[in-house]
Amino acid sequence: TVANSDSVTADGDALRVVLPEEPPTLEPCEASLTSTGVVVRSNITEPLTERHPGTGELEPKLATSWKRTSGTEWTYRIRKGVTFSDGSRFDAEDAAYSIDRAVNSELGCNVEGYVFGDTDLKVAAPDAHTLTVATPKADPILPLRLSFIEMVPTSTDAEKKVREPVGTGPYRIANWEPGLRLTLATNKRYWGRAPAYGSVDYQWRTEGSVRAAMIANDEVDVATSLSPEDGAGDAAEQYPNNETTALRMQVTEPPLDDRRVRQAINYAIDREGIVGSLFQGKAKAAAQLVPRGVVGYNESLQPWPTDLAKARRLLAEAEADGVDVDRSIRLISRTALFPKVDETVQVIQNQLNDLGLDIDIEMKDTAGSTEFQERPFPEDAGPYLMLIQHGNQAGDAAFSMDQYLLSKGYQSSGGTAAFDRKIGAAEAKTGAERQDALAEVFADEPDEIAQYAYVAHMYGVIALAPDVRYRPNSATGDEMRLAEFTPAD
Amino acid sequence: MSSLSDKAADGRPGTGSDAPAAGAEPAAPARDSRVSLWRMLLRDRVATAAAAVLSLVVLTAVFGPLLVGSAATEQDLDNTNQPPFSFDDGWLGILGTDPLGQSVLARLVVAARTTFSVAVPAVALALAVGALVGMWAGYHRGLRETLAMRVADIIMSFPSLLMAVVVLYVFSPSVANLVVVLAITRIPVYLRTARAESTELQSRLFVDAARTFGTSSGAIIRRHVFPIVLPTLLTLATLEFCYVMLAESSLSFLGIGIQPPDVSWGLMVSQGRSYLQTAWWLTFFPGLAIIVTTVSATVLAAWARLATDPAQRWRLTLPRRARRARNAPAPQEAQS
Amino acid sequence: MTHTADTADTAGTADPSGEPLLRVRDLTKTFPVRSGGRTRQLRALGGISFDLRRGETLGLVGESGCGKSTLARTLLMLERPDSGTVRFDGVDPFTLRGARLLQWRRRVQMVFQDPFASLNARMTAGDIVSEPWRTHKDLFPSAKERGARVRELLGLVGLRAGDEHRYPQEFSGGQRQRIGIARALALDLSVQAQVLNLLNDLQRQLGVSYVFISHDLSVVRHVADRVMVMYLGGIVEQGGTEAVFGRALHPYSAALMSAAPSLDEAGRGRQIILEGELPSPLSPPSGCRFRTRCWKATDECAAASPEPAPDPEDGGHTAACFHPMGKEAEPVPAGRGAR
Amino acid sequence: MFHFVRRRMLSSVLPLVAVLLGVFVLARLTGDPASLYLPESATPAQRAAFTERNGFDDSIWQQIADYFGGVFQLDFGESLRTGESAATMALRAFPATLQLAGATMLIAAAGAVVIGSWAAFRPNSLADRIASFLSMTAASVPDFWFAITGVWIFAVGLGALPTSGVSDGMLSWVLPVATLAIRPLGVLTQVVRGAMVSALSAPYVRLARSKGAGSVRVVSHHALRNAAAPALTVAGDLTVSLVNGAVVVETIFGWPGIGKLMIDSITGRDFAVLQAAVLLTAVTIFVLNIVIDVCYALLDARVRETATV
Amino acid sequence: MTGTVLEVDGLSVDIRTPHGTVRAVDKVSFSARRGRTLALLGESGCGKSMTAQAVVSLLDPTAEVAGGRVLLDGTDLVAADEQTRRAMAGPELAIVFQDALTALNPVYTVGTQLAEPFRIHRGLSRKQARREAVDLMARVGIPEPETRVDTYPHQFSGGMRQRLLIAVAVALSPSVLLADEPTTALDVTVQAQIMQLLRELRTERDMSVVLITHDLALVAEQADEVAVMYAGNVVESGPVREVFDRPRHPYTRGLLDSVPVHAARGEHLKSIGGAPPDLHSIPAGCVYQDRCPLVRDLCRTRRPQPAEVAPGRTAACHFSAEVK
Ligand SMILES: Nc1ncnc2c1ncn2[C@@H]1O[C@H](COP(=O)(O)OP(=O)(O)OP(=O)(O)O)[C@@H](O)[C@H]1O
Ligand SMILES: Nc1ncnc2c1ncn2[C@@H]1O[C@H](COP(=O)(O)OP(=O)(O)OP(=O)(O)O)[C@@H](O)[C@H]1O
Ligand SMILES: [Mg+2]
Ligand SMILES: [Mg+2]
Repeated sequence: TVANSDSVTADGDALRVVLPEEPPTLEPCEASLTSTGVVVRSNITEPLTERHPGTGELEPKLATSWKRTSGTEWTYRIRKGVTFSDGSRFDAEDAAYSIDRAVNSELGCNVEGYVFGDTDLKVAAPDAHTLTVATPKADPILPLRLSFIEMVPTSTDAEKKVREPVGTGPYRIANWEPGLRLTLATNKRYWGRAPAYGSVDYQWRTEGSVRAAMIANDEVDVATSLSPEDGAGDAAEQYPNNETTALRMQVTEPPLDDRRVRQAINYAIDREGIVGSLFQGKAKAAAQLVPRGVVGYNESLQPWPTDLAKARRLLAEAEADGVDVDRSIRLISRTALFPKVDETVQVIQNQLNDLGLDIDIEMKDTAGSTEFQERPFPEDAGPYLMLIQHGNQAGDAAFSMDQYLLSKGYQSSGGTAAFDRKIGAAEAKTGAERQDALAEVFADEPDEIAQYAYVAHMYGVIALAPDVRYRPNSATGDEMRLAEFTPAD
Repeated sequence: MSSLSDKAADGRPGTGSDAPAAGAEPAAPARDSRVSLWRMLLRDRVATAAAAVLSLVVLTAVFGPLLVGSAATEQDLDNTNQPPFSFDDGWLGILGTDPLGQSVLARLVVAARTTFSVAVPAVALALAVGALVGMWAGYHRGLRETLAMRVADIIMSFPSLLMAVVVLYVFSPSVANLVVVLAITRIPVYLRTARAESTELQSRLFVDAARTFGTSSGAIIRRHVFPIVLPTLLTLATLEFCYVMLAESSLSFLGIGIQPPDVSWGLMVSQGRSYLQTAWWLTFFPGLAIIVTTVSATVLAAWARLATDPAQRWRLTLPRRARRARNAPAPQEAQS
Repeated sequence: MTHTADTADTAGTADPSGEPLLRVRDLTKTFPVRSGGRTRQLRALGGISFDLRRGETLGLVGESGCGKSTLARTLLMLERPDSGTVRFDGVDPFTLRGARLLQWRRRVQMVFQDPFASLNARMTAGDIVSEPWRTHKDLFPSAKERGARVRELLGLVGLRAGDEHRYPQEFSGGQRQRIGIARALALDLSVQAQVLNLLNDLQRQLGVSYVFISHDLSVVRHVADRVMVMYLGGIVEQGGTEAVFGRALHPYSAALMSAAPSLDEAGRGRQIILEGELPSPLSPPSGCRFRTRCWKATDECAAASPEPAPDPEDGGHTAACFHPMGKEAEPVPAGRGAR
Repeated sequence: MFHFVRRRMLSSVLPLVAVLLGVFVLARLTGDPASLYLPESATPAQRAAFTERNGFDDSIWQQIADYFGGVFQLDFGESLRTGESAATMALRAFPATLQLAGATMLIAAAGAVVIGSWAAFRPNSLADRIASFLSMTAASVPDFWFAITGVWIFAVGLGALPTSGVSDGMLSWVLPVATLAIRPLGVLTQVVRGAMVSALSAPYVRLARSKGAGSVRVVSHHALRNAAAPALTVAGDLTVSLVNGAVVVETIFGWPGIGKLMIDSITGRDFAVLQAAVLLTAVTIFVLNIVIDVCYALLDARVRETATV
Repeated sequence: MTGTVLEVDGLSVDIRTPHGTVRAVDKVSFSARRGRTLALLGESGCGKSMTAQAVVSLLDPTAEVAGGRVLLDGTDLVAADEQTRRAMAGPELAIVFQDALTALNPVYTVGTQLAEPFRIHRGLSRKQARREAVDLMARVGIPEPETRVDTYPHQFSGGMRQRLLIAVAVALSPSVLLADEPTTALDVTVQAQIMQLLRELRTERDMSVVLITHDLALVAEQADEVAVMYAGNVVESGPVREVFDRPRHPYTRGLLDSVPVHAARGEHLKSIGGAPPDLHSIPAGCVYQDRCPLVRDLCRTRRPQPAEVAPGRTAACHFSAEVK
């Protein structure tokens, strides 16, 4: 094997990672973009609190404690003795600035839309170690939302997004050769325990099989976002990854505006077949939008059974009532949305064609599919089914419901006022009540709305070199904490 | 002086008034130099094989889909990625199955039609436009030539992928749009070649000769320029045929190519790419189909180029035959 | 060595006295030649004037590169002259358009100098000969007729049946030349079988006029009624064939005539071998064009260019020279390559 | 020659403008980048701000004027995706592509000349047939298939080469260049062979033989230069497509070139970067075409005198 | 024969055509002597060029030598290996091709092409070879050779190009020079110049010149001996004067009669009726039988072989004595 001549790896103290794509930017307020977040979050910058991917509990990070101080206000105690990698001190001022910058500014940060919608926050730092955040309306999961905001120093540009941020994380950006590689070095001033690897070297390759080959050829230690076919062999590790695929139906357009048609579609899809053959069991047939581990996941829901006869009956009934079921329906998805998306789309098309619908596949690039995925939807698009993949990174179903189930949700094709109210009520609850209420929403959705045909809860594949220890978790795809990697002994 | 001057005098003294006119002379045995192309083809084993393969592929593209019926899109999720060369699933499984349990053979057959219905019109369209404009520009030269060449420059320096994305974005992917995109981006190749040859040809004396009978420039291009440029263009077209198939597969990769359940060879290669490690047959067979088809087409084009050029035709005689002829008794000795 | 026979057919009978079929006055043609970023003018024709009478054969001789082919090409409208007039039956062919142009094209044909290049190698002899009819579609509407006619034409020029299927490169140079002649005749409706022993046979019957360009002086002498001698883009001498061949007035003509090889020793006079090449048409000499190679040249020749002057004994025989050749054979200075 | 180059360059100005204009218009036909870059929640005000910040709200004429004004100062604006200067990004990516294209064409041309000439020397011989067959196959191999198979065989299987990347010096070049070169090599070999076959039967070759020239001399001194023109045309076309982006190879091997940049900027509706990249490649292609025309003229003195621009 | 440098003996050439192999040159024999000119005379298509190309082993790929010997100073070129042939091409044996005007390589300066024989055979440096090239150009009468040596073929007129080719051929003072219609495309003044040049070179270097032509007058003027070819056969050979004064083959007679020089303008020329036989159907017996005024039954069955009809003269005719 060719020795990798990279100087950083020479001391054996470096972790080499290959990603599917280069982060376009490392701007922390864009960290909800997968390719940015996977590098930035909790590595370069850190949030106030962090959700544990296993338990779902919030854990202290740059805040040591937090509590609800009024109906709409939360107060944080800010950790002492934290410095940014540039040497400046971190205090409540910085925290307030970071939140302001990400949520209340005109920067158009991704995290803003992803987590906060059009809500603006009132942020204040009464003293160096106290931070208060207030919402216009009561928000029981505000701390969860705030855990998406990465802390940056006040010296960070307020008008412009930055490419190379300064943070408090265990690593800092050492060298970024755009297009080639990104090297992180340890942040010597890090407040916590020093990570095991002295530096981290990121590269990126689009082809999964090349990433797998790099592991096989000992050119990297970690390869992410693989598919089982890529050939990583024993190095590959599968893990449930938080993502759920589903077919969203455009409930406003005939014939999809007829619930029986939507139910027929649900009955026609052979989820077990898809999961078993296509994903070789490395996925789970889905009955709801979020996987186990997310607050609001309903343990008792069963996926729709595959029942073609029933599906056809429903369709026939609809047709008898004058629904134009012969109208051709577009099946839209995005290329490379997840491994085997092409195959999945074909299987679905095939099964729906069997049902008697007329389905045309359209695979689009990101920009093209976004247009159909998010409001405002294009006019005159006709009826279409959108194969989406949703990953709830927050661990609370409210995030999913706001976007996907509310009748005016950004990614929802419609709903009812009654159902909206049900969601609203559930989201206002806390604790065990909250879990039950959200689970109830998922249980009712198929009967009341049936906007979605859920397909599967997905698995990710990561490959690790033999001398690297790491246990992937559901958040690995979005937030790969480098501090959790250790050399094998 | 010069009496049997072939140049001048032959027209004269060689045929006295006593020289019988054509009709009077006993009709010579047919020495038609246009030997039947068919016979010439059969004489060349490699070309014959290429023609046979190509006809087979074309027949497959035309009638194959009828034979395999809907097998190409019959999914069988219990039977995915079966390796080839097993008869467990009947003859359709001979080339294995894909990740959806569809017969690779059946898909190859159906894909042949799609592939041809994209590649053939795309190549033909680019060829037609490029050749016409190129010959026209080269024949007339001057401003028209400069204009055509600069337009070609423009198309060439345009990233063809951008063009593809735009057209397919604005008009949505369909075979027709695909054809248009692929055709436009490949026009300059033909245009430049046609122009170069036509520039040279327009100064030839036989073109002047045609002008003296008042032949219009269009007719001259058709009659004198086109037949000479055509073989070169056809050779180019076979190479381009392959290029177009591959380009179509990269469009598929971007999601703007052929849309399933339609399938083309390029799409098959592109889709099978992620299974190279686990199911090599998914890319191998369509790749092989592309290679075999283009190689056959190229061989045939190379052959046709020689066969249709009276000055080059002799090359089709194998060297071995020539050597034998050397040792054979001379014809006259045999007679006398 | 012959090359061009511009056969201008008048479809009438020979009429040596009347209005000339073709009247050419002061024809000039220059070619732009680009060299080293500079464009220079190459004067291929420098003021050519002559008449071609109906039924006449005009021989055109001269050194290689003197402009013979250019003159022919200009008459055929393959080149556009810079100045000067061409009148064919009183009409300027360059003004013709459409059907009238096509009609004119039918009447003037050219046999090309280069039998290798003037035939399209991808067409059979039959295709080549019948090509004109593809433009003039009215002539032979039926394919059968055309086939018969092609064989007839090829027979006329001495090729055999079956030859119409052969390609040019399978013919010898002389045979190719004949294919070219057959093609030139293809548009001539009235050519009948068994006529083409000599071009003047045709002429006698049909009143075809020829401009006959050749390096083969014996052939020119044999077929031409009148002869023009060209040198460096200009006509230096013209007159009746016998007059010019019998007693060349211009020193160049004299050199030309003497240089021709002859079969019988008796007919072989002193050969005047000219020294040097034709001067570059890009920078022709001042005054008389020939003076740089002329053994009779004087200062006068450099100062002014001589106008065509008639021979005192023969008005139709003119030469452009200040020092025309005398009646008796003149001694040629040694060192001029005489043998 | 100088004259010729100058006139040729002048005549390329207008087409270049046309290319720039075409990219501008075409890019905008692919839709509004706002939805891609703004969060789903973006208010109409935010959308307006985005549009204004990027100048998408000006009249189209104003936009075009600004665009061309910027082009003259090599200012294409900033990337929507990365926030960097578009010109910087394009200029950074371009050398990698040029190096790759250069190495590829060098190898393809050298290989094609050697193999093509050798095959042409004995047309129809067994060697010729094998060479022809291989070159035809090479011309039709899907490149990504070749690339990925190459990675697994040579990098993983034999361990002789790095899988990808640029960090292993010359070794890093082997697979990308091989992948890129295979089609040009196949195509060029066929062209060279064809041209050599005709050149070798030309009268001047017979003249050379009559002087006692041996086979090597006949091929290298006499036929090759005459056969160069058609090969040059095809090589030019092939180089153009390489300069225009070896997308597949750059993608697979992580080669940070302009092809990858272009495709990313197309899919990312990153107009500024796209425009900068296209201008850069277009200028290169125009220069390349001029160089090719100059090569024709250098190869053949006759062209110098008759070339029209 | 004394001074014989080139002896062609029973040389035959076959051509492959789409309709089978034809014999273009049939057992041709002739010999050329030092310091003398032999003319190969014959109608177009009779096989003159084929013969010449066979002698220098540079036939087209469609043609090949089917038998016979070409002895150059005792070496049989037909049997010799490539190495030997190449070594002789230039210093021993040189040829001026018929398609001379296109034979110069358009992409090289004439200087380069003229220098090539010196580079190949004498191993001269580029500079020295160029020197020689300039001298050669001067020798064949090209004005300003110093400047013109760096120009390209298309910048020369036809006559000059022809001279350049002769210069290439005589560069290494070969013992034998084959000149295949060297003046076909040229006017008589240039032809005269070139013929004079050839004569001078012949004397100067004691060459043997084989002049291929269809021009009787040129033969009469330039050659010492003549071999008349018809349909691939040598039908008559001997000293020019004798052959032309008293031909012993009816074909030679016919040729001489068809020269227009004595005919008055407009009068019909005598001509040989008919045309040469098609190579695909050469008759058994005499090749000239179809056009021969003396033809008898014997001629249709037996082919006459060249036989000595006088000292130094041969004719291939059964009835050569009857030729008037
Ligand atoms: N297209 C052209 N461009 C530039 N110069 C030309 C062109 N055509 C002819 N000439 C030049 O014009 C002059 C006359 O040429 P032309 O062909 O008429 O000669 P010619 O008398 O027919 O000669 P030949 O007897 O060799 O056929 C020559 O100097 C030639 O180089
Ligand atoms: N490729 C070919 N195919 C068929 N016949 C050919 C071919 N090449 C030459 N010939 C024939 O071979 C015979 C001899 O040709 P060759 O060139 O030796 O004639 P030549 O005596 O030199 O005539 P010319 O005076 O026209 O040059 C001719 O009849 C010709 O038609
Ligand atoms: Mg001429
Ligand atoms: Mg010959």
